[in-house]
Amino acid sequence: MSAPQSSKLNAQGYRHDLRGYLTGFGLAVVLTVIPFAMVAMGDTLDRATVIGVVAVLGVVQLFVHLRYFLHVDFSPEEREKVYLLAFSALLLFLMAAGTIWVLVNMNTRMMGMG
Amino acid sequence: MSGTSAIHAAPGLSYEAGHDHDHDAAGKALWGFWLFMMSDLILFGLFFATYATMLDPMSYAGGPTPRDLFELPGAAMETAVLLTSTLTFGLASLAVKYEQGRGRVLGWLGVTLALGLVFLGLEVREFAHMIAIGAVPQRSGFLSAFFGLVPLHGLHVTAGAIWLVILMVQIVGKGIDAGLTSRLARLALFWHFLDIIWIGIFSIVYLGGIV
Amino acid sequence: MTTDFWRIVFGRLDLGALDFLTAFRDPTLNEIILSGAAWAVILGGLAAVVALSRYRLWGPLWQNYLVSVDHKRIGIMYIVLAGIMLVRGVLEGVVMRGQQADGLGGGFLSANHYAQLFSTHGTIMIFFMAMPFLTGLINIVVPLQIGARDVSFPMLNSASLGLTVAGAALVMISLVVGQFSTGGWTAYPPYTDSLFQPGPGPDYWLWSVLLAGLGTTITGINFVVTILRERAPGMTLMKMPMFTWTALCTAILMVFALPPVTVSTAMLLLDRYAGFHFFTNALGGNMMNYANLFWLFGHPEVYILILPAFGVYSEIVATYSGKRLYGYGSLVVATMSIAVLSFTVWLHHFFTMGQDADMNAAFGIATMLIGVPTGVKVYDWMATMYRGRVRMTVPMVYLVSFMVLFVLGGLSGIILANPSIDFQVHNTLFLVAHFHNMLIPGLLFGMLAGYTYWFPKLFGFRLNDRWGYISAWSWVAGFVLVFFPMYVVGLMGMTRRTVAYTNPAYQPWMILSAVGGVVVTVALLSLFVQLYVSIRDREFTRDIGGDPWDARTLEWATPSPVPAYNFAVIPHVHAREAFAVAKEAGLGYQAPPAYADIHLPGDTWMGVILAVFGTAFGFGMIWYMWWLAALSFAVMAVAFIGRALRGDRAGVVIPAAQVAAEHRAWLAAVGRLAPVTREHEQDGINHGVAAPETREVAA
Amino acid sequence: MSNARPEGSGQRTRRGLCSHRVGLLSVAVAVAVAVAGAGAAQAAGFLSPAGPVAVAQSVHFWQVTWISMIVVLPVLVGVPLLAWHYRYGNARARYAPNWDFSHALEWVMWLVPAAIVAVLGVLLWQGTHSLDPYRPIASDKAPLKVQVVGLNWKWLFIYPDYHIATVGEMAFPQDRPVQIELTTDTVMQSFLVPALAGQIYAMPGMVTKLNLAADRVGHFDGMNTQFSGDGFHDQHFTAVAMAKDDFDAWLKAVQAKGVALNPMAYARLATSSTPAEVRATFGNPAMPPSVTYFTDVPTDLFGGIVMRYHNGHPMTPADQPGTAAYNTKYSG
Repeated sequence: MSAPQSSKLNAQGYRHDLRGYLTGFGLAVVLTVIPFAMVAMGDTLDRATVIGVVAVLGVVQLFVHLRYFLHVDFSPEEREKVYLLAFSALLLFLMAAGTIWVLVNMNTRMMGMG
Repeated sequence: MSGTSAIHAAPGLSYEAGHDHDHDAAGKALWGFWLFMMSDLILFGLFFATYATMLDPMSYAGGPTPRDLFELPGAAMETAVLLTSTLTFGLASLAVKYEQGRGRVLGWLGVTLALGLVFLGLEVREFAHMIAIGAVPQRSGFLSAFFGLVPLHGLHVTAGAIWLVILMVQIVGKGIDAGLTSRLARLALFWHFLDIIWIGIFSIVYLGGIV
Repeated sequence: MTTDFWRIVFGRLDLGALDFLTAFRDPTLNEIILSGAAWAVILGGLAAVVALSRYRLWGPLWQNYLVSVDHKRIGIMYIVLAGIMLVRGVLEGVVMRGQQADGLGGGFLSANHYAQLFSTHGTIMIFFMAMPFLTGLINIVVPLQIGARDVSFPMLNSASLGLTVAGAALVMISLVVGQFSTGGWTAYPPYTDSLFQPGPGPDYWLWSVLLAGLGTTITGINFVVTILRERAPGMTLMKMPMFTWTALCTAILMVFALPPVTVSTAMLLLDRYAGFHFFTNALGGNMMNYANLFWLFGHPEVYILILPAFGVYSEIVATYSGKRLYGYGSLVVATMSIAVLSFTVWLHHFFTMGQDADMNAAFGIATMLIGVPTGVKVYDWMATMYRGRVRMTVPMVYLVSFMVLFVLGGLSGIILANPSIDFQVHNTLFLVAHFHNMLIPGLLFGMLAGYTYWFPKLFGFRLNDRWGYISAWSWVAGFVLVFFPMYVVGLMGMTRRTVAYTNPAYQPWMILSAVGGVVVTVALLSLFVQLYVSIRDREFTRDIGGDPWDARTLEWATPSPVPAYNFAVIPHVHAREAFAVAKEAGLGYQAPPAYADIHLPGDTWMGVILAVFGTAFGFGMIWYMWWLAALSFAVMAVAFIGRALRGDRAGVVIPAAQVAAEHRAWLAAVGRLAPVTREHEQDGINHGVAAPETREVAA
Repeated sequence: MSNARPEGSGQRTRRGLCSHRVGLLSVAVAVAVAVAGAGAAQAAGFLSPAGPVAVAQSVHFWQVTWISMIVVLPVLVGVPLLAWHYRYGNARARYAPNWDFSHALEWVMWLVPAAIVAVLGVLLWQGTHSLDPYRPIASDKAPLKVQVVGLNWKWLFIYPDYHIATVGEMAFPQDRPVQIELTTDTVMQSFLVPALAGQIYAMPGMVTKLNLAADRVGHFDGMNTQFSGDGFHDQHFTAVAMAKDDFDAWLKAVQAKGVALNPMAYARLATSSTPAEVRATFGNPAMPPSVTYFTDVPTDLFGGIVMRYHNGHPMTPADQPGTAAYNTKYSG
């Protein structure tokens, strides 16, 4: 976070950073509007397709936020953070997907009567 | 760590002159905050997973289903407000980074705070409506899971808003020093993180519930 | 009108909750034990207050400990807490052994009292004995091992301790006011739902665990950052001592494994306080999710507990074998794999819930996989002893017993990992024997070994060996006597948590087990005798040089007791086991070229505030004294916001001249002392300077 | 206390030997307990099995134990040997202070346990599938259906094909599979008859399944293993495997001696009580001690108990068996 060298560089840096935020925002808007619009169209679209698109775009938007707002990238300084995020994602997957897997399995096996 | 070959020649350990190296306090705090957020992420993840397992007729318990409760315009409005607030916080961060003056920083933070409060207002209105039509958390497992997950995000936003107020008071009082820059960086992280959680909420709870 | 007023003030608390008075009305043995425990808490607390006042120790206690952010002081407070809770936990265990020895068709305890005992015993031993003990040890050792002045967030360190103390305080208060949960340390609903348990018992459990869990999460964050950011120059990750590695993995587990229990307790609280339906019987609640969430925490928790002990064992096996740690890389990989695998096996705690065979088999195999890196660790320690010069000191007694007993526990673990066998022994005393077999040798022995090993570093004198041996062997013998019979009756089909039984075949084994309980009591008492004798004889075992064991890692390159600033000058590290390498080259005690001013963080009241008002908050919530809960919460919030507004407190600066004087005086003292060979390690002439003895010798 | 304390060389060995004797003693005790214990455990529980499931479980138990010995024994033997041979001061032991790695040893340390786990994993996979409690037991005879309801603090056994029910005793013919469905009408419980098969949880509003059979006639202890409150330790019953003719006679006896299990009687039965107390309330002298027989059991009793938790209405304490309010309301 060293102070910018000159006002010219400063202005350049500012424009560059601003563009980053605006790009992120623009992408986020697009990635939000598409799923909302698809759901709004109601029964005209196949339900499974819509769910798939919502899920995929949600994940894409997650990466957009990480990249443009949280400034996570693959530069050496950020490597530790990437490891942390990857590890957290792994554990999140194990726990959340595991919970759903276990409970759906058990729920179905607790229903059977007769 | 700038190790020279001369140092490496020493066996075990050695002492250098006048080198009580100063660690980067802001960097450490930011790292700690990242860890806290990841811990929080797991917390949310398990509320999400619980919510997902409650999306079945057994957990609706004869009460309202997501289709009965959720509507697109409300969710879209909340999403729009929160997403915009994440941009305005970004602009505040830029104003700090490029030293554009206290007024501009306060301005963008003020807009962010206002948007955060609007978001909370919309959410409270939604909950009030649900409660009014009998969709209370005591009605079913599914509604418990909803009222465990979405207001938890709301509580985080509330905490973020209070933190925002504290930092704005400090900016007014003391100006923007290194400590404040560091704290603002952490709050920015928190605010953007809440937006990511919201992506999960609108995708899974609202869009997933309506489709 | 007045009744309403008192109801607001005292919530649901009334005189009937003070059951330490019942023994006067109903003097059965059951009531006498129940009330006696409550009186012990009351009188013990009073005695402490009187003693502190009498010897005018409030000031020093406040200044040097309660508001201190020194990681060593915080660590000592954690271990004192662990010691107090260990006493309670062991005594509860002994009473339970006594009950079951007499439990053929009856016994002397009521069913409800017995249920409270096993619930508090488990809760205390896991959350308020084991966790504080290992957190304390990590606090004390890690900054020293990595060459740091303190942890990254000293104030938060104090806050963590405060939250842990608040949780422990609630468990202690439950002895005096009201009753604790009878739902075991896992508190499975629906048994713990408000429908079945409307009283305060489960609330005591929930708030204790929630508060302590928050403290642990913060500790985890603190130590991950400390280990990743505060290491001395030159100490790369692969040069870190093994204890620091295990501390890092434990800290990571704390960050990621505590959220599930925070979620499960929060949900159960919402069920109980607000009528939610996460786990209820009716209206779509799903109790199976509680088991799922609890064990998502519970299994990694086992490794949170056990990894630091593995770290201790890795340190002492190298030191007392006079040899480099064998297979460092292997041990690091094993530790990390255990940490990750620990998140993939939680379902084995409820194989019997009715899920399908594919799922059970998958989790069973994942469970057995953990046995591989764990086995590798044991072999690595054996290989460290191989071609070493092993001194059977007290920590080594713990280590050797641990290795033998732990593989037997591992064997029963492999057996339990098979779902088809687990169906038979789940919920029986076989299971109880198994996890005690993992946790007593695997955690308690490790912590006691660490306590013996690092004690001189903190206090400047060694612990008495004779009483150390008595205690260590009593723990071992007592453990074997208590828990091996449980394997037997477990295989015979005796369930856990049963206050009485009708099968006479169980009784001889339960009597044997109770005899073991007596031996364990001797072990516990010996620890306190050892402490007393050691303090009394401290002049004979004075550790001046700071290296009484000819040890290998950085913390032993400091004076004993360690000064507040740890290192006069932060060393540059060029090797694993850096101090051993330096000593071998004759460079163990170098004078640095120059000294600099040292900045230390300032005191904080945060720990005290959280301990006091966290307890008050929990108490208010448990007894529905909403005003007390709200007020306490407000105080804690104001403390945090106030600190945020005011910024960090000014720290302390220790001038370079003072540091130089202290360090030079110590170097001079080291130069005057006669180096001691390991032959005389336990004798009065060992004052902490080791003679070099590490030349290769052929047989 | 005198200042002249015994110091000097030789201390270590004396002190060490004296207290290490305790260690040897505890090893001796451990071995004795293990040997005696193995004998005792063989005489009861699932290690003296009486049905095909428990037989397979006990075989599996010993297989796993013996195979694991390959990795366990080296430690049990090696640790004391290493500690003794490489003791400080043993001139005959080699000392290599800087030796800290061996590729060959590394391969052994990782691969041997991994291979054992692979073998055990195969056994585990097969055992888990063949002994899945939901899996019916292969037989040429039609299975006997039993529905089990966990109550505070007894199991209710419903024989839906015969409209009878029992508390304290579960009878069935030998060599005929028993197909059990379980639920509870209170907190979570766990159903276990060690000599016949493993346990399975029983939970309110849910149905789990268990299959078992007996190879021989006999009386076997059955229980709840999941703590459920003050009377938990009394929640035992006898599983009685009978010859076919005896079972037919038993069915007739229950029909003849039992009391009707109408909704009122069930409500009272569901209050917190032990099998002996149930017998005292409902039983008559014709029934065995601590055993109660019921007749006229409604066809939908079991299903009704399960569905009560899915009717969309909140469960008040007075309606929920196992609570204090319910006991007060129905035990009068």
